[in-house]
Amino acid sequence: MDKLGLLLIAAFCAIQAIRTTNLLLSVLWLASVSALTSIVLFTLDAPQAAVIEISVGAGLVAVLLVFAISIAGEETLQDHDTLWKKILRRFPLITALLLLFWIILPLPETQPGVKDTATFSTILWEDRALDVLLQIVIIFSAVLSLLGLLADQKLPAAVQHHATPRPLDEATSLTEHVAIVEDEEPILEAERELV
Amino acid sequence: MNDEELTLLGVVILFGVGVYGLLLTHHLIKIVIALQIIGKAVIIAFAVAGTMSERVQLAQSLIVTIIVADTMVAVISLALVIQVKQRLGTLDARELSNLRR
Amino acid sequence: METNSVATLIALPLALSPAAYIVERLNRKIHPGWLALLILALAWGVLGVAAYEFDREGTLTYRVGMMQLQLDGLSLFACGAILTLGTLTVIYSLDYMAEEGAADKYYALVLLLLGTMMGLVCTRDLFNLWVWFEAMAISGSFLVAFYREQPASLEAGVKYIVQSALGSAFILLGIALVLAETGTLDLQEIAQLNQDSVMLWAVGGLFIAGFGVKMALVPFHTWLPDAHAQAPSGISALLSGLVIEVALIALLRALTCVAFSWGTLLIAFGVVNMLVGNLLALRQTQIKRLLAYSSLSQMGYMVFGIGVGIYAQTLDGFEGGLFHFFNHALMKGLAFLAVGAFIYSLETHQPLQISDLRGASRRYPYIALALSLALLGLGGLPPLAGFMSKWQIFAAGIAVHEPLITLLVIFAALNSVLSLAYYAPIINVLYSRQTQVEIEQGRAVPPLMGLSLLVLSGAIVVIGVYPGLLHGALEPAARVLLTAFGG
Amino acid sequence: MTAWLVGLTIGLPWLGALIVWRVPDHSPQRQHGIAVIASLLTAAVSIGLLTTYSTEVALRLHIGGIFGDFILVPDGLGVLLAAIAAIIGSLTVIFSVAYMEHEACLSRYYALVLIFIGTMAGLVLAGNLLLMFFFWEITALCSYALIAFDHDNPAAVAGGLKALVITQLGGIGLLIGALTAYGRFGTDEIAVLLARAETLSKTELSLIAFSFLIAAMAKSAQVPFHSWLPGAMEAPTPISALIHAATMVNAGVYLLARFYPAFEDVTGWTTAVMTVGIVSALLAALMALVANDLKRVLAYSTISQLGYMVFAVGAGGIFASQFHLLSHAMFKALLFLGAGAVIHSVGTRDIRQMGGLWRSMPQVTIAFIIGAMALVGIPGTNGFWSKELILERGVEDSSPVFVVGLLIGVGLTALYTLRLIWLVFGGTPRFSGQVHEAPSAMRISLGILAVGSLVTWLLVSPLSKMLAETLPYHHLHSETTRDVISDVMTAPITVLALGWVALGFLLWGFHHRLGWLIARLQLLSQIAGQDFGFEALNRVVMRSTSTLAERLRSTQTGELNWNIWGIVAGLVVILIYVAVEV
Repeated sequence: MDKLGLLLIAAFCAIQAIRTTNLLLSVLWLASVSALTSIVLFTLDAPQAAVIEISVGAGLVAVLLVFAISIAGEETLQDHDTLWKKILRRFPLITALLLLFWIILPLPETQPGVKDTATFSTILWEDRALDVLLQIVIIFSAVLSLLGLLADQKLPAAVQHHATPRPLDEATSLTEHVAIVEDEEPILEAERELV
Repeated sequence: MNDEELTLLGVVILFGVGVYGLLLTHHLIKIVIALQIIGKAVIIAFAVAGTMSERVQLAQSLIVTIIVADTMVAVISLALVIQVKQRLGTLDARELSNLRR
Repeated sequence: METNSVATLIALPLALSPAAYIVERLNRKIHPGWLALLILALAWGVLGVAAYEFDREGTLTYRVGMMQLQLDGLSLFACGAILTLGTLTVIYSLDYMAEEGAADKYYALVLLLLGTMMGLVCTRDLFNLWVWFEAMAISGSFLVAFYREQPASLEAGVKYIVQSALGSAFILLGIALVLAETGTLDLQEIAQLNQDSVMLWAVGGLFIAGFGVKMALVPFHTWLPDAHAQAPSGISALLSGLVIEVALIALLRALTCVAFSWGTLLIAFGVVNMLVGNLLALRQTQIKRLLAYSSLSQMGYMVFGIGVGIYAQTLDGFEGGLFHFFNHALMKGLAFLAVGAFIYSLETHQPLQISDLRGASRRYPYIALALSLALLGLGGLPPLAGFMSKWQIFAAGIAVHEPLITLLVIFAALNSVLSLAYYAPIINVLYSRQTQVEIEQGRAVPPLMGLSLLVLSGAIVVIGVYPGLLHGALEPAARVLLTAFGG
Repeated sequence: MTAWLVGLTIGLPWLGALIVWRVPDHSPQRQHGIAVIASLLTAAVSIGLLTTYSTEVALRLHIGGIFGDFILVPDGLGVLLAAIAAIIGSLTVIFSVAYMEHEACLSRYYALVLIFIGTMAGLVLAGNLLLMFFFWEITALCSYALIAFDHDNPAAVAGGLKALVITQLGGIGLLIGALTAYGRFGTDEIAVLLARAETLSKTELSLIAFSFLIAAMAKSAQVPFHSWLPGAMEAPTPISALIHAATMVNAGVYLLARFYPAFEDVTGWTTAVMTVGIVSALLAALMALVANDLKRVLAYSTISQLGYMVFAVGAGGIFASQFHLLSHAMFKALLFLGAGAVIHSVGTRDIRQMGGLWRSMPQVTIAFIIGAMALVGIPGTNGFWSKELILERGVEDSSPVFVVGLLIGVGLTALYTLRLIWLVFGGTPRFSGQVHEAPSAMRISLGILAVGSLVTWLLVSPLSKMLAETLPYHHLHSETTRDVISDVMTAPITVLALGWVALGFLLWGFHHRLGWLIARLQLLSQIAGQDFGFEALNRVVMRSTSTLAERLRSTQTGELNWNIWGIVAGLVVILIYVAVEV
């Protein structure tokens, strides 16, 4: 029952994350969803998963989102009218803090599953080694895609056609090209930590 | 309804909220956020499945994989979103509807 | 039999893809494309060994922890198809992508895409199936949005990744329910439990919707024309020729864990896909988009064949569906590669209109012929491969001896005729005597691109004239599905 | 030996096609030469094949799986039609040397013609339904490619597409029939279907029978599937002669004749076949009467004559139908090639702009008139004998309504043929410019065909012996030429028919004084001129399909949210289905 309650709160936060026009607030609401998720995971006897969820889901993804917002600029779109906006403006921060507090609180001992004789790490690293290996594949392809997507526009075509003026907002030199690629490094580091 | 089924109900609600977000929002970053919400719902579904079948540890290891994959999807979509912003100057998904018919 | 060859086959492209990524940095003289080709050649060797072992010992397995990779008839067949079109695409890309830059990422991701597809068809674990599936989707995402300086490509990329993600969430929800219900993820164990609960039926629905997004079943198809038309032609060939079909195999594997007859539903989807795909393509003027829509209708034939197989427990239905899978890989691959050759020769990144190809046969007789063969094959005209597989699908349908199915077969045949109404005009344009100026001044197409086209055209004709050639590979593959669906 | 002959009849032209396709456009002499040599060799081989007919399987290619074996059987029916295709094919190619002299893309033209000749031979020699369907579709493809040969002429492209789509629609009939037979017997061999037709259930046998009838109707341009044939007249004239008069359109008649023994007991089938034949014969004859395009008149007359053949099959006159097929192949090829020679020199196809041509091209005129006589059925020509056989059959085996229909058709034929000859060759010239006699390559072909139109009826006894010996299920008895002569000469219907022909001639002779009658017929002629509304029907189908397509396209809005709606809706539908099924 309590889990349903938590999930309903999470659903509420999720609605807020979608409805609010302020992107950063939206990210905070998402972080609270993540925090609630991780609490539910705790109550479902999945502490390790909960920890990873709170660190990756609430932490890394939020960072990524904020990072993206800072690059892309905070463009607000009037999606649909926000009736609750004023009341709820101040809520997310408080909620997030409360939730964090709850996480830090000592939680009841988790009871390991009956059928699973092996521990979490055995299962993860040995039984399901293939999944882990595949995670590496996924991360590698994601990194490649990221580099590909965010790298400077391909040069040869641009170099060959001197006649066509290039838009100003595109990087114009090789050095900048390198600089942008290097900018991605922090993200990569963060992802490597994951593995 | 027992506890697990109620939790699954919650999962479905959360999932529904995520889908609702995908259906209604035009903001690209919010679309990514909606995908994340759906991801959370799925994660809890797995945890519930773990308790129901008494294979919590297995479920946990699956959840880790899901989180990693979801994050990678978020990373790539955000990279795309940034590109969209830089090339088109907007984050409105409605502007991205030139490929039609 | 326990063997390493399965694991080697899959691991080879995956493990060596970083090499393709960095090789250019180590030594400027080595082109990543050639390295990728070398890796695929090695994979062919391993596939040969695996096929030999399979022939002698039957199904091959490889154990990683508690999970198993398994090379049965179906995966062997699918791996063969994947490597065939994959290799030809890489050969083709050597010249096609030469001026596009980002070769390192391109080839590394193509290798990853091929590797994950092979893993996808080999896995025996339900959750692992999803992980492969997700890996496949992620490695495809950059390839779809490859021309990232074009807004259209970014649009296609966004749609691709968002819709795939939603689909894969459906799949995951389904898998969670399976786990909750059965407590195991091994497909064969689940199938043996033969669970018969309402929850699992809903799971089947989730699977069809989730995999349906990638397979482009009709209400889920909306991303496909954008992605397939915007990607570089080689990738379009892989996406249309392999990815959607591999998703079909994944769906079938996943559906085996639900004891419910999915035949009717699949037949319905097949019929709708045929009709909608054809109608959407009918008035299309962009040639790559037209081909993408035609993939919908071709997918319809495959799903129809397999649906009949499940519905009536006939081997021919499965075999026909899989045969069409292979033929479609060749034909759609050829069509996209040939169109790509025109794009290459015109040096354009604008969407190629059908009218841009006016009189192309004068300047490029062989490419025009290759494209015509591909289109006629897709239209189901003999003596080309597409006809033979459609024949087999229809034969399976008629052999059910049910009036409704017979009617649907007639309907499918009518759709074949309808499809000619958009394939044939393209051929007319190709063989026009007036020539578009741009195409007259187009540059020559390099021999390696021609080689891929030649091999594919040859294969289409040879299979069309002698369809028995593939029977040896198709029969065990179809038998796997027949057994899995309770025949 | 037979295996070699069969293989060569199909393979030689294909090989020739492959070679000629690679000859560059700047050496047209080599293109002509290769095509002529390949087609002549094929004709020679096919004549050799005529002497070695048998019911044995000559070639068997094991394919395996569901596809079984591909087999080729050189039985009487097969070798006859193969020989017709090869011989008329070679004459057409010779004619083309002059007719296509300065055309572009000759290598493609000849390659397609040669492929067609080989394929047609394959179609009639095929011993199983899959292989037959295989060739069936390739002939349609060749026909399409040759109609649309001038890809810059929108009428040609449209005509080609129409022919392709309509014959493909009919092809579905053959497909379904073949698959039904396969579904029951586990093999698609023609001999098995013929031998074991009774073991099929009534529904299945009717399904096969009527499917095949639809296939035959589409291929042989019978009403209501006929409208592609007039459109096909955009093809170069030699193609019209070869594909759209002498060979491919016969495939439908061939199909019906081939399977007649299996279907004759199906309720309503023979009546349906006879009705289709008669209706086509009459309607097409009326349309021929009002058409003004020389080739279209001939096309309608082809539909009409094919109607006779279809009728003959329905009435059980297998031999009569095949005999008329042979005659028709000869005289219609002659007429088309003659028309080609006329068009080549006058430069138009409109008969209202011709006239008086007999002065400038007497040899062509003579050849054309011989062909026309055969078409009308003047005694002494092959058309006379074969048509009388069909009439006789009609009197014996069908109701009086059909006989009356046949006779009216005979009269109409005489009428439109006379009109055609008068407008083209008679009277005074209605065009400007010089007209010359046809070049020698054309005259060679015309001469051979003219002689053929006069003498092929002498082949009755070997032909009938051949068919009787190799078609075990058709229960034919061989007839000698003398039998046929005495039969025809003593039959009252012959006199009646000749009377009708004379009446037709008379009507034309007085057509200036028959203004009142023509005025009465104005309405009919208007309807006939508009193809009895079938053309409009085609257009409606086409337009509604394309409207539907356009409507459906607007569902692809390109908006992400909309796409997601689609996905969610799809899931809901599936879940509802599953819930209902549970």
